[in-house]
Amino acid sequence: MANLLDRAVESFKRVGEGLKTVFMHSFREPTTQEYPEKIQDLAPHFRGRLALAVNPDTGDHLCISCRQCERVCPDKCIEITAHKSPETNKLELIDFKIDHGLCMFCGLCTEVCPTTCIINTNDFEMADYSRESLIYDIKRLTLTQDESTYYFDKKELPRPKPKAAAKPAAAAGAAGAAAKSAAAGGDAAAKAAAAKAAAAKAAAAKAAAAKAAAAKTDDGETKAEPKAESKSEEKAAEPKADAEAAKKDVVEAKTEDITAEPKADAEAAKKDVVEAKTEDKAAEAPEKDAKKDVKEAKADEKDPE
Amino acid sequence: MSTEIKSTELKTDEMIINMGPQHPATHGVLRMLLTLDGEFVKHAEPVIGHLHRAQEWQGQNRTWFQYQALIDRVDYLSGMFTSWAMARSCEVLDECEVPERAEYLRVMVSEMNRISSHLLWLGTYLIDLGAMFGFPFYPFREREKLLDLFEEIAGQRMMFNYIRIGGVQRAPNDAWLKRLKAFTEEFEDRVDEYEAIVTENPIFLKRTKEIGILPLSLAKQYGVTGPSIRASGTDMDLRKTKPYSVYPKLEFDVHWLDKPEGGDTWDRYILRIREMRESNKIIKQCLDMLPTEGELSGKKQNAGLRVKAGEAFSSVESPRGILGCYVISDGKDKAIRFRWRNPSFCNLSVLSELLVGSPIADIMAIFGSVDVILPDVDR
Amino acid sequence: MAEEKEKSIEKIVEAPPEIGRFGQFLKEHGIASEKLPDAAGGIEVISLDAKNLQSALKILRSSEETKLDLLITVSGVDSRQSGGTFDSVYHLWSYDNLNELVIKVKIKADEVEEDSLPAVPSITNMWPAANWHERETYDLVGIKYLGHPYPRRILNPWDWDGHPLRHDYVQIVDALNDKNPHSFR
Amino acid sequence: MNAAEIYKLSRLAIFWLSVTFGAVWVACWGVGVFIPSLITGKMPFLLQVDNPSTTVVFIADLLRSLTPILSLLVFIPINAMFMVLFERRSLALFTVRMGPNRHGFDGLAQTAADAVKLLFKEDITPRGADAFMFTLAPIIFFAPSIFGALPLLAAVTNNHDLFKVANLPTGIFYILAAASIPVVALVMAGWASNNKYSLVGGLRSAAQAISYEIPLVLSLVTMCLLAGTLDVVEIVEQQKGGILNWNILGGGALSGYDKLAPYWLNLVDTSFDTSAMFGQFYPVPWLSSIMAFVLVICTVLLFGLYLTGACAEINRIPFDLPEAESELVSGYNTEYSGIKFAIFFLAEFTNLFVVSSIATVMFLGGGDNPIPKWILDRLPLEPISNALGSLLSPLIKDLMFIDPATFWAAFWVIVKVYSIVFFAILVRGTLPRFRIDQLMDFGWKRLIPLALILFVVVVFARTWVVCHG
Repeated sequence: MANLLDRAVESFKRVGEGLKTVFMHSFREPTTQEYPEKIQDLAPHFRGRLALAVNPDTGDHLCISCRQCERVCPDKCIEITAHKSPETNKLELIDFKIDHGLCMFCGLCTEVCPTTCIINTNDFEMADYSRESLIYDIKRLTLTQDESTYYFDKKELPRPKPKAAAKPAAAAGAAGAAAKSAAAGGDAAAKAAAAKAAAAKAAAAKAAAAKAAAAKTDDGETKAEPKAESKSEEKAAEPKADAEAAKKDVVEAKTEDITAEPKADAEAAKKDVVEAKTEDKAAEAPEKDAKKDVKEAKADEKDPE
Repeated sequence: MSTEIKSTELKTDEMIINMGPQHPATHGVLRMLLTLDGEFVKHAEPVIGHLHRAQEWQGQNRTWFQYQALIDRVDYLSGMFTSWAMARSCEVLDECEVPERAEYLRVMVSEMNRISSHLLWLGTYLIDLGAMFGFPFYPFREREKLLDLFEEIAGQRMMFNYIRIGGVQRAPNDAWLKRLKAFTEEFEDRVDEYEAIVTENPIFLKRTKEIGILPLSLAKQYGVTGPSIRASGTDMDLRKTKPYSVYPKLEFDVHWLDKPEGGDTWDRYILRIREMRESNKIIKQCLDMLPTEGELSGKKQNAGLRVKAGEAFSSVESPRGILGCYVISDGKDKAIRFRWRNPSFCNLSVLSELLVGSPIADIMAIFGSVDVILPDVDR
Repeated sequence: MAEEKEKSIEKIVEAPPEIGRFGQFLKEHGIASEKLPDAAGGIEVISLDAKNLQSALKILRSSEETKLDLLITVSGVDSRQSGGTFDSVYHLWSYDNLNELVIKVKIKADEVEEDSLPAVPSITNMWPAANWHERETYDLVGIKYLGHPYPRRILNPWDWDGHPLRHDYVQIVDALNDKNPHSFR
Repeated sequence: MNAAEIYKLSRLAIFWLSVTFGAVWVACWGVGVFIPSLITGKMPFLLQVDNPSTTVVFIADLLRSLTPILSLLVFIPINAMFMVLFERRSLALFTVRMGPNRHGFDGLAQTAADAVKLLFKEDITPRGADAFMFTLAPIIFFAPSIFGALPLLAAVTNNHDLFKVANLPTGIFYILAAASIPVVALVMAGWASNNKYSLVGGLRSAAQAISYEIPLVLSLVTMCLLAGTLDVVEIVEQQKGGILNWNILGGGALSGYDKLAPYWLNLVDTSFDTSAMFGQFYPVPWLSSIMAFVLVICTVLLFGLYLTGACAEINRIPFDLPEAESELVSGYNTEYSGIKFAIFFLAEFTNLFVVSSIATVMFLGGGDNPIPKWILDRLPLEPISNALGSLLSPLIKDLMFIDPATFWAAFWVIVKVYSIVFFAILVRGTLPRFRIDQLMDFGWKRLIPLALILFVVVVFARTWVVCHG
């Protein structure tokens, strides 16, 4: 009986202690934040929406169409369209598509990018009404000069050297950057970019490829458009155009023959990477290592010395 | 205390009931096929696979560099440990030296991850027991702080991709270390608070004492590891028994209970609480001992990353037990075989034995105490 | 680098792996085993005949000397490309001491008949832990475990075709390719 | 310090309760006073009829008699809506969150929005369910909480004329009888849903309600014994005069002691005959004093017993087994959606309010002011109320409806009821759930014996103390 009483008293004490602890919590400040009003200042390395940066100093588009990101992406959500300029013999970026519906925000593409062009922004508000609208094209991906400056500073990235000659590939980026954003930076800048990108979506979807290929300057755009179109028509008319042709000429956004493409891309990319003087040896590595025997490698492991 | 009511005289029909996959307390998509005699379980069969994402298949079809980014998803509550297990296997294969600074950082973030995983377990376990609204928020509050820290150092809150083959991805800055230090200092008090509410609460004791008893021999047969078996009478903790990384340099205790006849759910609960305190101590030491300068990775992180041919099995002590990674490589850009030894998978299989004879209401108390994460089971 | 490799090959030719500690132990109990090149990290790896598996594991588990009572995993490996075999790999640890052992049961792919699976005796009667591991190996790699109490698929749906972790497995629906009209997207 | 959130919650409570009472007052005044006066021609400033016809008088009487039920019909949904919000906001306080604060002023319209959403949701009847029973169950669950609360109305409004609908001499039993009907509805809902989880939930609720009704009733019976009556209005009447007269403190067993304080503190100038005063309450001096304290302990325990039983009766944590979410998904209301679920939801909160009101009436002195009467007498309240009265009297002249007595009674009842509700929320925020067999164990092996022991002790102790003197 006494035992029972003791236990009852003990139980009451414990329950009382719990109730007290919970009650005293009501005098503490709430730890939650009211989200849309207060947006947390996210860490610089937060892996949010992917974007393409331009050179913060000159406004040149940083992408050199090396396709490193396209190859490293585990989800295959990046699709780059580029062609080799017949005059300069260099790759020119036509379109850059990222399917954010597929993207898992692992950030590998930003790690392999030799020119720190593709970066993770701090924007995480990407809700949209359809899957198609999650596929961002170059217009929506490219940041303005202000935003690029903001992210380069925030992430403490080394400023890229301005290119010796303004490449045509940069034009698309420049076009994006030309529309000045009034926002000073921070999330406001990121948001403004998103809004602007949405506005430009229709136009961009229609003409991005043609525009990028042709427009050396902004005013050359209209003039060059029909030319580019005819070019792509030509391309489509040649069913034979596969890996070999692609290596030399325009790499179109193909709807078929995907298997042949990567090889060509790899070749093209290799050259360009070397050109860009990066240390990444990913492209040549597979062929080299493939030759080695498994057994050899194992024996190598076993070597006691 | 527990009442062993067994209806033997009155024969009634058995009822077959499907608990899950859409059940609020199965922590995801576990389906349990229960045969009930009244309120008592006669036969229980966990049916898994609803969340199968072919993680091992992906290991064979992704390059090493790509797969590193994927494996946090194997066990999303302790992503650091899955990364670490893979990194260790590959480092063994590659005979790659990991810099000391990276090792300290690995231990630090992993212990943080252990705390955050246990905190989530604590919250959800109390929800399983019916404390739906008040208490579960407190562990989540602390976990949120840890996730903020993860977000800063790794880039994301759960899918870290931080521990890499050969080292770690990024060094923390001073502000981050300061925040972590502040966290470790207040964390002890917070755990005291949890204990004041829960540990000796009479209802909690009634719900958890003397149910779900897991005898040591049974646990060994089923390959149970982690806090679940330490509650049943072994001191098997890889951090002590097969020390790896810089654990030998750190001072900490492995808590276990000498109960060969079997630990109950309350024992498993208290062990996790103690483990959180120990992890907190480890983090404190790491903060003091962390070299300020030095390499972060012994291996270059780029898309051409590959490991030498051979095979290796390495394991780490994850919050749920031994998390192992068996890798077979032929030296090419992709692995021949990735095989995960997931603690949840092994711990879950013992459930069909633990549940037999217990009433419906105890199913969740027992299942929760084993601490199973379904993505870890189904991969 | 290349020279070193060649050197090590010579070494393998010169000195076939000696019998290891556990190999010796098994030999004393009349069970033949073959030591394989070490799994990295210096763990002993032995190869056993399928018929010897049960008896060897029984001894290794119960003997005071070895006490390998923790079955870490049972994994299946499709190593037809490198060795022409299907391997069933057993990682054994001990709860009480630091013993570690890897046992491989190799089934030659040539000897497996068309339309049937390589077969290995099940060890579920010794370790209930092996139950799910063996089911998973059957499901993903396609190794049949003779004497398993419930030989069904575990992770994939019951009506799944093929065994995904085999290297010749072709996924019927390309889930990732959104140009495929049958994709999951 | 979390002053902002606490302030917001109290602001919300005051605002919403004023709205609730405003609505109830308008409805009651309109139907019970204004329209009858208008049609019978007793309206001041308006047309005066000398002899209204019998039909008109009959209609006026009918309207008046409908007032109590109307007041409940208006009060219960609005109040339940607030209770949901109150619960959510309080839980948010305990869990260091903010709670719903998006909708309207501080989240005021949150539950209204939720209710509207529920009304527009599809009303699903599962295949194989007994459609008739399935529909009937929520109605049967909800109805008793309305008619069961009727006798309480008079008790909480200081026996106002309009609310004297059924001053049963056995009021408390009527309430208990009404309160035990919902169990039938739960079993019905569980069975009719054609769902195993629901069935288990329904059966659990039946077992639980039967077990916990006994300590609940025993504790109330003991209180009736202490009061010497079953009439709730009379029980409230007896407890008037400050906190020491309340049943929770032995029903006036300590009522002499409060007068000692001013005596010792020299607040009272006149000489004070202690022995005479104590003789009035404690016929046998020492034994009586001891018994008074025994009585106080017993009644406090009985209050706890009542709260426990009531918690189990209305399925609140830690006794919410019939709808244990982690075990039975949602128990008996798993299959319910739309308006039927809304009714279940409404009824649960109404039940909480009703049992808290019963506790207030039986233990906490109903609408009584907790401040002892002798202190109130010394405060200069008279001039204030007189001034207010003279200010308002032209308005209410013949339509006396808000007299201070009714208003303050209702005010204190609300304060007390919401304190109990707040405590229930605190418990909900802290405790885990019992297991069903432990629950039975606790009910039959602990609570019922305790209730019986307390019953006997109270019977014994009461003879030595003059309660409610």
